[in-house]
Amino acid sequence: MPVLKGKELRIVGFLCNWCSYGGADTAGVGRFNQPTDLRIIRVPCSGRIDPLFIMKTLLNGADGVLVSGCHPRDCHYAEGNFYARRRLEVLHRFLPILGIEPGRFEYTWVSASEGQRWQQVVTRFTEQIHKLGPAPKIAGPAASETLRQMEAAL
Amino acid sequence: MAKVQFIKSADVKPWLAELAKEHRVFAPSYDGEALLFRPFDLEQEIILDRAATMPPKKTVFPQSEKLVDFTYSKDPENLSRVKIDARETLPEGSTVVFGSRPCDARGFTMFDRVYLSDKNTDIYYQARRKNTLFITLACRTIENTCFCNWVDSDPCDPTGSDVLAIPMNDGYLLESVSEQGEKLLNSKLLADGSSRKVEADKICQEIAGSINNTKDLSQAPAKLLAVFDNMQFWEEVSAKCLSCGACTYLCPSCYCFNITDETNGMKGKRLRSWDNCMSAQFTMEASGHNPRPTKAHRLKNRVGHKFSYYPTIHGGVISCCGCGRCIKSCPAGIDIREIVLKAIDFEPAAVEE
Amino acid sequence: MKYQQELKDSIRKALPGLDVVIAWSAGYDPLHATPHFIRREEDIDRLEIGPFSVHNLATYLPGLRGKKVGIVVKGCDSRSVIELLQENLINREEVTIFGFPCTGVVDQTKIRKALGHTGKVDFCQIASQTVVIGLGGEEHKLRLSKVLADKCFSCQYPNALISDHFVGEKISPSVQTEGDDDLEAFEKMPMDERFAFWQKEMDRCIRCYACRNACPMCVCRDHCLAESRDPHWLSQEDSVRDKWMFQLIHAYHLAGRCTECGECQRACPMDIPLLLLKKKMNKEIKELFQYEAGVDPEATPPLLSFKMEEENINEREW
Amino acid sequence: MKIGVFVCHCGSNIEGTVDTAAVAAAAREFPGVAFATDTMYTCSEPGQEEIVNAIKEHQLDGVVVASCTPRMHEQTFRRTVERAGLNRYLFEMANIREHVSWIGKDREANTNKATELVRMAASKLLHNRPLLSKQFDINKRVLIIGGGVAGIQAALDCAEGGLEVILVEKTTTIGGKMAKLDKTFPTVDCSCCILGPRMVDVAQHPNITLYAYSEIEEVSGYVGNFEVKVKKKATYVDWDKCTGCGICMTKCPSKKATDFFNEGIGKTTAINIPFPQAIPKKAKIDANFCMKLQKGKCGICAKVCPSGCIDFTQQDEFVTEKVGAIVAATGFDLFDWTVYGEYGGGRYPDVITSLQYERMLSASGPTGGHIKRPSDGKEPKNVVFIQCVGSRDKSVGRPYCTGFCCMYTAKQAILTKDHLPEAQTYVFYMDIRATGKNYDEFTRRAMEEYNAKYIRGRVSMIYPKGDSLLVRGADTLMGTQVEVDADLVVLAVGADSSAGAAGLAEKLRISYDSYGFYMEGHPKLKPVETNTAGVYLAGCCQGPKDIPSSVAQGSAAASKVLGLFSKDKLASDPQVSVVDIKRCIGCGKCIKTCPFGAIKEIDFRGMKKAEVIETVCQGCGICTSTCPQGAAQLQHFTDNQILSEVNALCQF
Repeated sequence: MPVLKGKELRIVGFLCNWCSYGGADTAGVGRFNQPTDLRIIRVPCSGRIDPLFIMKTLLNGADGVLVSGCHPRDCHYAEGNFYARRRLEVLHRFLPILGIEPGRFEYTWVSASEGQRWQQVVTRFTEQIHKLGPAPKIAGPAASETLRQMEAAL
Repeated sequence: MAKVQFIKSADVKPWLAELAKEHRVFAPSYDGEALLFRPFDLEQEIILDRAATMPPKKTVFPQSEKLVDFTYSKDPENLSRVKIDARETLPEGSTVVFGSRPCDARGFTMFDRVYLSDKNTDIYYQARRKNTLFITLACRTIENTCFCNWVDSDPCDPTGSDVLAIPMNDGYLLESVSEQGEKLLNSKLLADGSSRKVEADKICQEIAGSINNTKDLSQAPAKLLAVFDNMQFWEEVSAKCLSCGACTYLCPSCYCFNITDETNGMKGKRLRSWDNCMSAQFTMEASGHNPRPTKAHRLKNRVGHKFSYYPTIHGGVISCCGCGRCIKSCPAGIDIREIVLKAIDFEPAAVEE
Repeated sequence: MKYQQELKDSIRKALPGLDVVIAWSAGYDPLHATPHFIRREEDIDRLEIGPFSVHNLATYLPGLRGKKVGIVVKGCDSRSVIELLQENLINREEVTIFGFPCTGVVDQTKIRKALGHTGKVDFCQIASQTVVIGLGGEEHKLRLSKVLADKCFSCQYPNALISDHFVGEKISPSVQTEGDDDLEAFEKMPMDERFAFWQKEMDRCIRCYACRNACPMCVCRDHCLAESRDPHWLSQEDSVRDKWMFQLIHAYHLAGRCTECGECQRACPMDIPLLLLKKKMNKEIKELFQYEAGVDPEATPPLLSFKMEEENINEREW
Repeated sequence: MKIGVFVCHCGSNIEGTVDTAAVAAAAREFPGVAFATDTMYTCSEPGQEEIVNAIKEHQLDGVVVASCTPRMHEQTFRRTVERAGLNRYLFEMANIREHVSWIGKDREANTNKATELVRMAASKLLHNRPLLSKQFDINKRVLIIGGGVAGIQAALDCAEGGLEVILVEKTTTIGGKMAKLDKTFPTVDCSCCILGPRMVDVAQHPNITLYAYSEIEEVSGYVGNFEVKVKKKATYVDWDKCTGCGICMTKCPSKKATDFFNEGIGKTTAINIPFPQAIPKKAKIDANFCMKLQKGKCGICAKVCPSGCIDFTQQDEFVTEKVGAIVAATGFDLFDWTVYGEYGGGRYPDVITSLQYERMLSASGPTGGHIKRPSDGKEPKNVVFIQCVGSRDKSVGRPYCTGFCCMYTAKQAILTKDHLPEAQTYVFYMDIRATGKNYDEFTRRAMEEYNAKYIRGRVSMIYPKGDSLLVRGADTLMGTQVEVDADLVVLAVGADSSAGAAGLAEKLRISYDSYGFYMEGHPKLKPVETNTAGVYLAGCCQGPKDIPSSVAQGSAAASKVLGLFSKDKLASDPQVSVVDIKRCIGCGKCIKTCPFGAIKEIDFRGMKKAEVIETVCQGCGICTSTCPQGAAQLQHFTDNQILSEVNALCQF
């Protein structure tokens, strides 16, 4: 789907139902203004967020992916965000090998009461993505001279 | 009478550049460590002294091709009434493949019997097949995995090709095989090669003479059927098989496919993509039942199909062109020759009285 | 190989109690070995171990559950066995492990690169540090160190980490720590070039899944996400996106489980440098969790566990 | 699927910044959408009727409502579609109020965003399946963990409600912290006099089984059907025979045992009944101090016991109880104040805790109700109280306010004056928090009628000075430094989570905060529920609170249990994980990571497979993101459902 007349970038959020989705609600109730780029996918728990969803979203051309869950120890399901934390951190560190700026993916913790914090997170992340600009899209094979050199080196 | 031309080694690239003005031209060049038939590029070195990692199969039978584009549209008066508009997407334009080997070109003749039969014609295959011309290079080196001589072919076999190029010390003798091939041989870069025909024929004879390990596979169809139910035989020969698709996807004569629809929103496409009988999904039925549940069943099918079932319905033609890629690229080193010979030599244990 | 006879004797003794012993024998030409399934006494004679024993035979174990299986392992292969034990995918009592001290295996791609092509190999002799290959009537000498697999240079486990029968003298691990040079070099490339690199590499993938099927830790086998419609992660389209995504699925599913045996890359008929992805994953796993797969059968892979306080993960402050 | 889309104006809440008609018009072009409209108030009676009618008129089999957050009205609309005959899970919401109209004013961008959210919801809905819950039987017995005042209240209320109650207490007597108090604020009632009868009720109630000196070893099962293994710790006294006569205590030669009940003010005998009103009133031998158990010599208690109940060979015993609900009422412990070096870190005998002071004030305590300095037994003249020790102090990791210290300090100041009319009391405080009924009046009385000198400020140091102490602090109201000569310093030590709270939480599969206090289901609306169905909270295990609040929570938890048990069968939530047995390879990764023990290994035709116990599964989906082959799928949040949302947003 095209992003709004070049004003927005495609930013996808995965939020746990109990904390961060509620935090985003709280931000709404508080009328905390936010950039409009973000589209939120609601999941029960950050533990449900398979890092592969994030990779898939990025390969599908998203410019940024934001994940947010309950603060560690506050998980509605006791342990979900502990697993998520490990898996998301691994993903975050893995992305650069693919040539994807690690800043295109961030994960954080926002509780249901932290409306203001949610506003800050969204604003900051959206700014970060706009600074990075549109993500490179998968096109045909590009055979630049550097690549050939790289190949020779490997 | 075939047209015979000669081209100097140095003129090959300029000639291909000429051809590229009219056709899509593919020639073998390196992509990473893999030698592949890639779109001709003057900048790229063309490698002709060794067999390509992969045959030029994609040029006629793409790894995946779009058969149909479809769009849904709604009746504004009644949104539940949805119309589907489907359009075939037939390939256009012509292609020239330079540097294919006799086995590569011959592989498509195995496709032809299936996709261009009197009863059924696959229009997508047909559209590419008739517009793809092969300038095939006879082989001067017989590799360890080569066995075209076992399957009624030879290193100078022109079957399936449009032009046969015989490598000489200073260039190539180009001999037209088809009418379309003849048309390719009109460049100013080419000189009449009739005078060197004798020399070329001698080269071919020399190559043929260097081969001495030909095996007689005439018993294969019957012998493979004889071991059809001997699962112990198949379990042993397939023990090291990993069930991957390297052998089939690199095979110039494997032609199986799968069809899937991919929809996004109100648009979609129907894809035909390579499939292979080594995969458990290949025969998986919707119920969950799989008539070929193990790799033994699946390898039996691959060998049986090529050396028994296909020849049985296609006048004895073995549906293997002997290129040896399945052997060379098998991650477990399975040698199809060994299996066929083992089946031919197999003597059922004497039934104890 | 020095200990070949000893190994054969050891297998001969154990064979009566086993359904099959998996080892290696000579392959289709002097440059290749092939997995060898020993069922009968006479099969033992064809066993050969040496620098061509590249295949990680542990890949076959989950498919042979329920049978008494003997397996010959290099040090690196033994880590896959440990990992499979850890995940309860094989039963220890069903597996008899034969270990030997491994001095390294070759990388066929390196040989091919050094010689141009290796289609017609007449003979191959390996004497101490030199490989002599006869190719179309010519003799080529290569230094063994030029053609050994990268993993062998930095090998920390040349002897099987787990075995029931070990032949020969245990040897000490490599002191070299190089081997990740390619990863380091790659990580020096600018982002856009890396992105372009993978697109180009993945473009030639033919989706044969040899990488997956050769991987001893790809235990989903016939139920891989790659070919499934429910869940429908990938289409069957020949697109870089789908092919690349598959490699990410593979790499992520191996996070904390991959022993870097390199079978994925070795098996790839298109020579796509797949191991690079796994090396990166392993590097991060090691840094984050001080964890190495395939060393301890009792360990839990780090992504299947957690700590309330993670030493190396900073709480994200924004 | 035929989807109906309803885009809500929410008055002007949404319509003000979103063109809802345009969203509905765009939705008509989405796959599967057969009907789309905008409505004024979708959640209103007529709004819901409109949905019901549209379902019938257009034979819709799925509904998307674009309005407020699903956390608000998902249940409402699920019931609406159910009324129209659809399964409640064939419904999705797009949150275009909290996530769109309320957070931005750009109408064009908002409308576009709202349209995309509807598109995502509709895409997901195409993959939704009807889900049905299962009914299962419940075991109408309740386990209450902890016999303090909250646990006692919960036990009595449940028992009165006709339930069988298992009450497990880890010490030898119920009563908890309240039993140790001398008086209670603000009425200055005798604590033991008001609690005692309740304790007796527990002992005598036919519906209550009490396991004292016992702990929870293991919990399995799920709401309605828990199985709990209780460890009855060895007391070396056969409680079936012990009459609580106390003769053993009088004869026991080992008189240096730690007196836990009296907070270490004085020592007690190795065989001991903590206090006269103990329930059960049974003796226990402290093995660490018993000469017979330590050295094999003595055994005097066995000789003097008239009922012959001493058994030096006794072992821990385990009993298993099946219950349908669990109430955790495990209370609190005092913060370890010795981290405060400025208060002597425990080196000065005359710096004591508030609870030690309570025991000193109590007539049944070790001093017989006389205030004596631990160092020399003298009556103190100047008594200094320091508040907020381990409360509201980030430097010791306790930023929270314990909440009841202000009150008991005032009470102790009053009682000090009652006991020692000559004494002068000083209270160092940060703020006075006296928000209960009659509370503020009470603190004022301490100041005004009992002449307690309240000094607003913290104490910076306590020094020994001669045989007394010098307390140096700040008076922030006066802006001066003050020094007070103190004969006795009483620290108002804050409440910490109970030792072992975390371990029990893990057994109960409930979560706890960084201080170890148990997490309630919702800070406002579910104060006694936890996020594990069938497990409730009462009292200080959830956070520090005073007696009336603890009692109220005990009753609240009991009413929750009674409410739960008022049904004969429970319905399971169908948003649980399901394992596709065909895809499962039996690797057990899901079993390993499930926080609820909700997945078990089964044998299917000789193959290992995983199976979800749907009544235990809480629907977090960790298994789904763990299973590499996608065999475990959390219903309503399957891979395909989430992927369809991803693809609706980005697939070029």
